[in-house]
Amino acid sequence: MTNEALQNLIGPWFPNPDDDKVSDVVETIESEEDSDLSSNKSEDIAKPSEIVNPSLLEFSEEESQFLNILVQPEQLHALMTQLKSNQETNFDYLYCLSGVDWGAELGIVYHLESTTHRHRIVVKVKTADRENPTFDTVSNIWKTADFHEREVFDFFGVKFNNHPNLKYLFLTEDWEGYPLRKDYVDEINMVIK
Amino acid sequence: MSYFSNIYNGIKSLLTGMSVTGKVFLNARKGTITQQYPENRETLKMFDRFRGEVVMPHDEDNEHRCTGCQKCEIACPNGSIEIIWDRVVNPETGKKKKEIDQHIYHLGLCTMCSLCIEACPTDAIVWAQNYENSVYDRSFLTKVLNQPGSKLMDGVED
Amino acid sequence: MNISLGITKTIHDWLFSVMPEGLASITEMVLIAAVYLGVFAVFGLYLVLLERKVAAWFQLRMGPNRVGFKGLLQTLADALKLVSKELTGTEKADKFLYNLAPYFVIISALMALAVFPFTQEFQAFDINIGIFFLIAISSIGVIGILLGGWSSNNKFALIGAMRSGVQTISYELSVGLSLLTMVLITGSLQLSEIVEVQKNGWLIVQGHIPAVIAFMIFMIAGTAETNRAPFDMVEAESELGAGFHTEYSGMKFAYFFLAEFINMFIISAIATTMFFGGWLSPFGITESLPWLGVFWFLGKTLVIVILMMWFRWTFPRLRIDQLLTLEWKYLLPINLVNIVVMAFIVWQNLIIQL
Amino acid sequence: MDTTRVNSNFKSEEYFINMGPQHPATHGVLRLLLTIDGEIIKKVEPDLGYIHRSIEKMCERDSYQQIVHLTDRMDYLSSHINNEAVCLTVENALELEVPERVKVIRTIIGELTRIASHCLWWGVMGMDVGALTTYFYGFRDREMVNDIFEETCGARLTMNYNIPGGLMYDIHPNFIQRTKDFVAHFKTKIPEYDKLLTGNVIFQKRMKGVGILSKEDAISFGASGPVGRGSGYSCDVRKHHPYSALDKVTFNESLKTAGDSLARYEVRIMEMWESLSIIEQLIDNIPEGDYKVATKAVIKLPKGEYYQKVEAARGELGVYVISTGTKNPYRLKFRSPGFSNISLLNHIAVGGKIGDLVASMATLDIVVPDIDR
Repeated sequence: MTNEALQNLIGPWFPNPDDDKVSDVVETIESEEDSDLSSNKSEDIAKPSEIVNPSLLEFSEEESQFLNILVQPEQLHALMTQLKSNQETNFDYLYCLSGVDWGAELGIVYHLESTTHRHRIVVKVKTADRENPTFDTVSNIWKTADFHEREVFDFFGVKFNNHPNLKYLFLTEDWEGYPLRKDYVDEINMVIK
Repeated sequence: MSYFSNIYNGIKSLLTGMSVTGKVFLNARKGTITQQYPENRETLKMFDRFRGEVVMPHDEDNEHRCTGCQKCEIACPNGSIEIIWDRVVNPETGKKKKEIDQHIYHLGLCTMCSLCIEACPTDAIVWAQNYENSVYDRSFLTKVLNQPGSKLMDGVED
Repeated sequence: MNISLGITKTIHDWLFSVMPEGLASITEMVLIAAVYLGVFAVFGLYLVLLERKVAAWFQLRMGPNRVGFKGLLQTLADALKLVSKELTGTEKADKFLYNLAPYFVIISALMALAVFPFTQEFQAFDINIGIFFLIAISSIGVIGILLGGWSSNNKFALIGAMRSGVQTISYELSVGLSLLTMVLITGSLQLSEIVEVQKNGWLIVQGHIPAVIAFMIFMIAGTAETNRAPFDMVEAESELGAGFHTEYSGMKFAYFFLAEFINMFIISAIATTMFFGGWLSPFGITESLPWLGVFWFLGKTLVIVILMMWFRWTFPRLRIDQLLTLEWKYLLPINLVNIVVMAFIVWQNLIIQL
Repeated sequence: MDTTRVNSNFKSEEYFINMGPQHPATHGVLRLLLTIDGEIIKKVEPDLGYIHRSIEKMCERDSYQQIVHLTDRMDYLSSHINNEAVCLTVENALELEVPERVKVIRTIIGELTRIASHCLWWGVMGMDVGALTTYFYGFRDREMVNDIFEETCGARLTMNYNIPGGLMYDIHPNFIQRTKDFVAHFKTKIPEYDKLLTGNVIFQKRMKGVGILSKEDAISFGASGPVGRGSGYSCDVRKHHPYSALDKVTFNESLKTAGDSLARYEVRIMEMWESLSIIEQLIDNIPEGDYKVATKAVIKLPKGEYYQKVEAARGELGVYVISTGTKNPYRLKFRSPGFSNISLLNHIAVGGKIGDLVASMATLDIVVPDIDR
């Protein structure tokens, strides 16, 4: 599936309540099952509203070879569940899960691929809360996320709700700080050129 | 019946395996791949491109080709090269010119990535095929590559 | 005592002339034991060297070749090193049992050596239940392994020891039954008599098909008895680190190690005696030189030792449940059938006699 | 495995075992916390990080040329392929077209690396199931590949031969002949491997039906490489997203559907054949040309995000670069195959014996520096 088609398909799953066309988020998610309708519907929605994003998801293809979806932390789990379970998207292979420190924000980047359709997509989620960043786990959707999320927890201090076994994987129990964050300082072990 | 065919096939596969090792056993004298180091030191020859350690070749007049441009120092990922340099006035032309005092190479930090040698514009440093790099003290691994009293070769510019 | 060498005769007479009879015979036994101990300790060390060399030849290597001529002193040097090493152990080990275990293993291994007839006249202890004695003694060793594994207070050692117990109890049956098959031909448990019987052809020839099957079963079970690969569940380097002797070091470890090799020698020696005519030369070619019997005996034994080494360096290890499957589903039923077949052969006198 | 038959008068108790960090079967410093009931594994919890060097953090301060040499130290058995991954990322970002010659050489060397890696794996695999001799036979053949590498690249393990824009040097004049010799030699050796280990009844019994991973689980766990393909999951990056000269060669993706340890083992053996065939197709057709294109001394990637995946010896290696337009990456993430593969160890080992754990772990082909980047 092309990036455009994906965008048209996924966009309407999370309609923007500010966008007056659709009001009830929950209802649309539930009524999402027949996706033939939705692709037609999304074209109608996407075109006229240039200023207000019709979807809660932000799509972009700039500076990346894949379609990027920026999702709010609240919608993350619902979106991921949909992406995996929907027959047309069927993103069943999470091949990379990276934590990123964007400076002001901490975020996670999910690289997804469908083993049946062979299309790829990138989902990003960000939070400005650097003290106690928390996202929902996706380890119940893709089992590989279990270890990858623990790795992110080690190095970025991002916590995951409902994670089955969230404890340090690489670091020792008494480690202080989050080494891969940009503001991490270790004067003894870090050689800065 | 599969009980007996299992036994038969099992024993057959075991004997096949034993024939492989048995063949090696019988050819043990000439099949050996062990290298007898250090007895074979004289005959042991490294390949030309082998990355043993970084050296700076000097010619018979004790001249090297290092202009002190520090490109190798920048290229090195581990900080294993340090160059101490100075600007010296050339008595003939009266121009100030960069000249190295010491080209320090920390073999202990080197990861043999060859980036410094690729970066060198004047081919002043090359790989030596020396493979016996172990020493009794870490400090011996810090080497000064330019020989004492050596000069820059004439006509080498970066 | 059955050693009628000139020098032993002299010592024997001299001992009985200088002290009372009881003391003299005890002194004589102690002397013989000391000689056996010394000879077989060194012999065991050379078996270790042989194993390392043979392993190397199987593996495209050269093996130890630095200490002494062609590495001949290598294992002596190793033994010296082990003697000089500190004995370490776990804090919470059961000290008494922990220290006792290696002696159990090594003593049971050395005891078994007493009954072997190296030649017609060179046998320390010609007991009339020789085979029975060997089977009995060889299973005492496992107690040492169990003690060592249990008392070291190490879980890896414990798993190893428990595996050893399971393994030895199971394979003891096959060793016994396969030897029993051969005893049907000889009609005697006495080792010297068993060899005498084979003057009409080695038992593996006399008993033909059932004897070959018995020999194969004996080799498999015997390898398992000595805890050698492919049955080295007890040590299982890639699974348990070092198994039951994880916590042993220095000389105590050396006892375990030496015992393993002496056990291997014993299994090979039993096979030689029971199947390949012991000290008898093939076709009686050196019958006029009885002392060459030692050469034949050791030669045949070493061939079987090398066969066991060949097994070890070729096969992967079995899993513990497969080990038991092999014994109870394959070896034991075959063995029982084999005994019946052998009994039938002996009854109908179908034995091949040269 | 059936615990219900245990007499209720005896209580069985689960206990913990620390397998590693120093253990012969963990191939380095991997610690497994096992919960065991007798011999039966109840739970495996890997404890990682004993040799974590934070390569991703180091990459944030290094230039792109320097990053390449750090990847040698991740999965050191497929260092060429790791190098290639970073180089391809940089070249794609710069939209740099490398000469055909470079592509072909990279592919040949990548496949040689894969063979060398599988040789070592085969040796260690045998050792893990108790056949110690395989180790030396595997190494004998791997040494030949290492000699080829040493002659051309100057190093045997951490080669750093690929650089952004091409190769560090041209191939050595002997390279082609030596590679042909090796291919001829190795073709006689794989049947020997099969005779010694694959066909062996003990080995078959140890591997068959052990450590079963279904296709769905393989995808869900992000299994890649031979681990995924052993479960019938077609995940060969070389097929689905061909890079370098891999679109010019024909080869079969090695697939097995059983999903047990034996399938993973057989996939690797099949892969060695396929790699040989790829090398044979390319070795006579190395086009003439430059061995590199000139790049700037300071490479600056345009602002953006780049992802490149390659098929390393252990599976899919991904390089995810976020660049802000400076000479260093803002964030660089390596998606290493070993990390995903180790996460499924618990899944495939539970219910088996200790011996099964070791055997199935060997078929995952774990390289600890790959997991602890």
